Amino acid sequence: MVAAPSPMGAPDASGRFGSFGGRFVPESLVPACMELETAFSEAWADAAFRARLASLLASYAGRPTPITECPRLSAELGVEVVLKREDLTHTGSHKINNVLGQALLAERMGKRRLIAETGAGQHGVATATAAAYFGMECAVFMGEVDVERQALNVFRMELLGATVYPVRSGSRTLKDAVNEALRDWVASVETTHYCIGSVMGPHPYPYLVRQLQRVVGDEAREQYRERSGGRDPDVIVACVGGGSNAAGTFAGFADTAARLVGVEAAGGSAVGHGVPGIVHGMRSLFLQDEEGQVLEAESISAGLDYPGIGPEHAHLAELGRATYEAVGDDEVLAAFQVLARTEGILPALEPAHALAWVIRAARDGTLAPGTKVLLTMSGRGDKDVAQVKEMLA
Amino acid sequence: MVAAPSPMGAPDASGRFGSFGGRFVPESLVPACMELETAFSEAWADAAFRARLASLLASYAGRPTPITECPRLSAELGVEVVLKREDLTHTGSHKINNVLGQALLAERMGKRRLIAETGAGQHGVATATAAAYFGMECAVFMGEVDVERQALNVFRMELLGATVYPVRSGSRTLKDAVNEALRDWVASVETTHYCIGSVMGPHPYPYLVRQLQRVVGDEAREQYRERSGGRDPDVIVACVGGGSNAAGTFAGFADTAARLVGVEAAGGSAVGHGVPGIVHGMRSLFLQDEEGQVLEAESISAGLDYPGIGPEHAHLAELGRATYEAVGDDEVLAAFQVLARTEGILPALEPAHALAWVIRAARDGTLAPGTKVLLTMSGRGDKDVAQVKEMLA
Amino acid sequence: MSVQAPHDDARTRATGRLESALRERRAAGRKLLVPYVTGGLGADWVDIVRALAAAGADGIEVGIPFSDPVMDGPVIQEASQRALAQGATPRSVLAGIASAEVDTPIAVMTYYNLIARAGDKRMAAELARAGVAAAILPDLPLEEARPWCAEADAAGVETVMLAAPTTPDERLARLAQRGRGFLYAVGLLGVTGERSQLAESALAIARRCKQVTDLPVLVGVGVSNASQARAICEVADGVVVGSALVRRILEGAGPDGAGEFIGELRQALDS
Amino acid sequence: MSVQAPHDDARTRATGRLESALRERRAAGRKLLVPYVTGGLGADWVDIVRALAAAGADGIEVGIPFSDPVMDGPVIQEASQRALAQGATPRSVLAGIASAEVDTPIAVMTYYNLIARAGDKRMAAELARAGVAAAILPDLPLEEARPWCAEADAAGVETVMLAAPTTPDERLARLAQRGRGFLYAVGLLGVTGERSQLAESALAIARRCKQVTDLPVLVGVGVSNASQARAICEVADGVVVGSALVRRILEGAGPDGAGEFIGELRQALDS
Ligand SMILES: Cc1ncc(COP(=O)(O)O)c(C=O)c1O
Ligand SMILES: Cc1ncc(COP(=O)(O)O)c(C=O)c1O
Repeated sequence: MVAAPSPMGAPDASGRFGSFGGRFVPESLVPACMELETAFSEAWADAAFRARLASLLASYAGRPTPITECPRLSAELGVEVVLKREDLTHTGSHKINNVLGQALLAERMGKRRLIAETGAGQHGVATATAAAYFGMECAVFMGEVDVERQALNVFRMELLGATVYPVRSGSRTLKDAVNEALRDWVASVETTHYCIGSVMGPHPYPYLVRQLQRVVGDEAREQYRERSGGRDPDVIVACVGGGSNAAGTFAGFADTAARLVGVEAAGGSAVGHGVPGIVHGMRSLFLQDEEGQVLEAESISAGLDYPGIGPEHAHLAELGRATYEAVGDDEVLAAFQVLARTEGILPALEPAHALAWVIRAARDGTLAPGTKVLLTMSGRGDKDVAQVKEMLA
Repeated sequence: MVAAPSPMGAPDASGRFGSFGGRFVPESLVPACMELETAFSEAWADAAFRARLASLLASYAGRPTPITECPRLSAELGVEVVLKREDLTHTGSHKINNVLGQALLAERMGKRRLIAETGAGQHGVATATAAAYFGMECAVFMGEVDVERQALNVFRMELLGATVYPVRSGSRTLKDAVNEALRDWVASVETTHYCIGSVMGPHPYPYLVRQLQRVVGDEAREQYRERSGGRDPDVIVACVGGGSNAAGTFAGFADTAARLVGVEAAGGSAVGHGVPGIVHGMRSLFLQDEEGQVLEAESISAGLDYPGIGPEHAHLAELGRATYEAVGDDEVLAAFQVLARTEGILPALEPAHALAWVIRAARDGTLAPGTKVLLTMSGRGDKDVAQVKEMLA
Repeated sequence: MSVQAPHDDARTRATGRLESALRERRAAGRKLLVPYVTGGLGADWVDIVRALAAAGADGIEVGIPFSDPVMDGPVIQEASQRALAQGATPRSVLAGIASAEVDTPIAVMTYYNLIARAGDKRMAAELARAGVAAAILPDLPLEEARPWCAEADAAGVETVMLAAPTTPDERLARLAQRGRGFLYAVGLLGVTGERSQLAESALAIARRCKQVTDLPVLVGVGVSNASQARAICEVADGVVVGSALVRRILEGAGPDGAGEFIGELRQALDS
Repeated sequence: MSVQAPHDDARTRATGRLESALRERRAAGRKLLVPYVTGGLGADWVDIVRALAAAGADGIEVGIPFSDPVMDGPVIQEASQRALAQGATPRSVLAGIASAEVDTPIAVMTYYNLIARAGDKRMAAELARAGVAAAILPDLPLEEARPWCAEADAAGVETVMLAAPTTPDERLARLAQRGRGFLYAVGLLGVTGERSQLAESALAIARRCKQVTDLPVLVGVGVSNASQARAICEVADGVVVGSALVRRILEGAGPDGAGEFIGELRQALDS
């Protein structure tokens, strides 16, 4: 496998990474997407914007997050694991990096209302948080099933001043929440910014969100080099729902020799079991039936419960620059417990997927002894403790 | 009020801050306390120890934590509030600063078992976390009433490998958990380090814990000066349970002109309603009856539900160098909601006490318009969301 | 910038069956009425299509239900879900259309994934084979439409383009240029569904569309009753009526009720 | 270092009532037996004190119940809680002691807060007035004891010091020097409570205490039955028996049962 030069550059003019991406949205939204594309590229080139974002990330969200060595876990596995600690950010996951950037962008575009989809509630809470900080209106769409399962996160969003709309259509989960957010946006596009939660949706979102998340990878690379006398890790591992933490992490290492591994939930493995399709504004890989009806993903981790994957990942998979693995719920539960016991860190169930793969790969020899692994700890497990308790009972 | 020179120095040889402190423990524990005193003063003077602790705090716990401006809250109150963000540390409160230091000290003393008391579970989780990280055995004592109220934190500690012992004596809450931890320690002192969770207990704990927590104040002072062209805040505010986050914060500013304000729960106001007594190894202020029987504290915030206060606070109160205020549950709930809505930050109920006082003082003119307030956000509110939801229902 | 140059021009256009029918009727001074019905919804949906034709529809829009219909409001979402639950597939809907044997030109309305999954070429051929005149694909905007349009053009399937209130003038012209059958003017910012009040934007977009094109301009989305339809037809060439009809069908109107409702609208437009 | 110089020396010592009684009996070859009972526990606790005296106790330890008894295990915790719930206060317990009118010297055992709250001087006077010979304060170690000891000495109340298995030799000597009444050798690392096995540490600490002092050395904590008491008395001058007795009282033994149990121990030690 030879890495193409700069495999994680900007998408082409049509918003495509290879054959994936694009902008498949109702005509009503096309101008807004174009406006966003322009606004983002101007803002991204504007030192003042970048400085304001950096300052917000530092003073509000708690960046830089450290990298943490895992001596006891590493000893147990025989491979050297270092974590990038997105779990230490404000609101407890990498999602905050994205929402602060998008809220700042919305402000710049004169939009004072944010909408977002959410599954378990992480991205919803993050968006509501940014909206509170900026004094913006906020509406969060959440499948009715998830509203019931995640009553506390609903309350959290309400405390933050957001209105949570239970979505009663379709499977009443994340996929339908995205649909509903798009429907709201179709109606509100003139005043509203749709704050998409991952590297998905119509162009420029997959690129925009990846750029906002690349702070994870860029920081990690610098920190890792500083710690290791200039060396890069051998393997970079991150979980993949839509793929934003993985994309942000990979972006920092795409031009190194490091192997990039995205880990999906076995029940939501868009790379493993998906086929190309056009859903939620993008051409990418989706779980779907023979006719093209989208299937529901199934995972213990609400954040990975998405039947698609960001288009850039589909592209990286096609290129072979990144590989995508799938792990099952049992392995994930075991990984969750191992990290708690050995390092005193309760991972979110999503990054516990990444760890589950590392554990499996270390045991079956896929990762040679001594391999240097950097794993993005995309969020903290506090949100999942009640669920894990029930599952282990 | 003229600040005495260095009002927050070391205690005297008997472990006293003024007339408070000391070491009132069973004879079995006296040698262990002396050993700890010596070990700590050696370790604290040892650059290698300090460096190892600093590195652990940075790479594992996420220090330095930022200070965060609160533009919308400040506009609403008319005073300028800046938060010191201990809520962004690993495990979500300042407690981690203390436990990592003590665990490192325990390791240095050759002790491979940690015990701790806990109320709601914050310190218990923090201790279990440190024990997991260091591969130590861990036992946490928790009142039976709290075990029932905080089942998720019990599970968290168990995930981290700790054994949680429900305490069935007395009021079956925090105070009794301390008793039980002391009883365990009496029996296990040769192999066990008692990791006390606040600036309380027999000498050297109040001093030791304050020194471990002063990183909060020292960082905040430097950060605040950097942000404000060398100026210090006018007022430093922190909540007070045992008083560790307040002591750590105050220590950074004791030699400035800043006014120091500790905020207690009205139902646990040891300075407001306590009298001198000797409990849990120290002479300090305690809620007690005419005979000297210790009373239970009552607060919505489990972390402030302690009938005493650290001896150094009793001393600072006596000196007048710090003042102690009390706020009621309703003000606290309101403050919790205000911060969520204006700044997108869910505070733990404990620091919501500090904020409640700031709100009251800004409204009644105790704090003049434009006063510069630094408030220690000692922990995040996620642990309290379910409780707040119930209370607001 | 991802805006592409218009990839079509008037010289290569062949006027299709739907467009011819609509132009002809418009030329005769008639206001155009295109009802929408969800394919596969109920055992009698093909009879409903026939009833709509009989009631004076100038064209019929048949939805091929999709799992994730982002341009649709609650009524059509519900209809799609029910149809899917009853086993509707693109193939079964096309078979139904073929079996309807109505003269009124039929346009399918669906989402692009159902086409992409089958393949542009194959689906274009299947549509043609089923006798479908046109396709309306609300999530396939101009910039993404080229591959599909090439196959559709080749197969003789007219691709209806949608214009929205947010579409700038310059773009409107390009949409009209690429559009076949008619220009679908989305009457408001929002998804399909009935509205008690006619949106001002409906008249505005109709006016703007009329200024840039000679194609029949039909306003859809939010056209809920006869008076709204008449008001729009002061400006536009006609209307698409979806949710108001589908709601009645969901409520059990059946072919008779559906025909009756469309008959009323027909009458209102003709009078 | 917070270790203070010993603040007392042998020259100023006045031998108190408890110490005299114990020394005298030891000199007579008798092994010393000091039972512990929680003051205020049950309506008949004063009768129990009398029964213990009658059963041959050489001294009696009466606990003044405290809300937070950190040196006590479950049995004495339970007894303290019950006594407090029944309204026991330092004053009521002292009144009970005064009313008992036993010749056997009585030592109160309590926690220092109850003394500090009243004031050292006042509480010393109250103890003396109630006829209490001595005080045992397990949370008042040598370094903190000076103010209390000064008042207690002045009031003629003997302050019993405790020695633990972890106490280093040098410190043991200072404890013994400051101790009055007897030297309380804590038999194990742990809180009060019965143990099925005699701890090795009990003999070790007894031996170490005997090496540094001429004071009567009694081992307490974990002495649960006659055979343990006898084994200890091979080395020590006597034993303090607490939880084993208090458990029986909690179980309803009453004055008779309490007296019977102590009588058995007495016999075992005397035989
Ligand atoms: C902690 C955490 N990690 C990962 C994810 C998955 O999202 P993504 O793949 O976009 O990083 C989520 C989504 O909610 C999350 O909460
Ligand atoms: C977040 C938080 N703040 C404050 C406290 C009170 O402790 P202290 O007064 O020692 O800072 C606690 C105790 O659990 C806590 O969890």
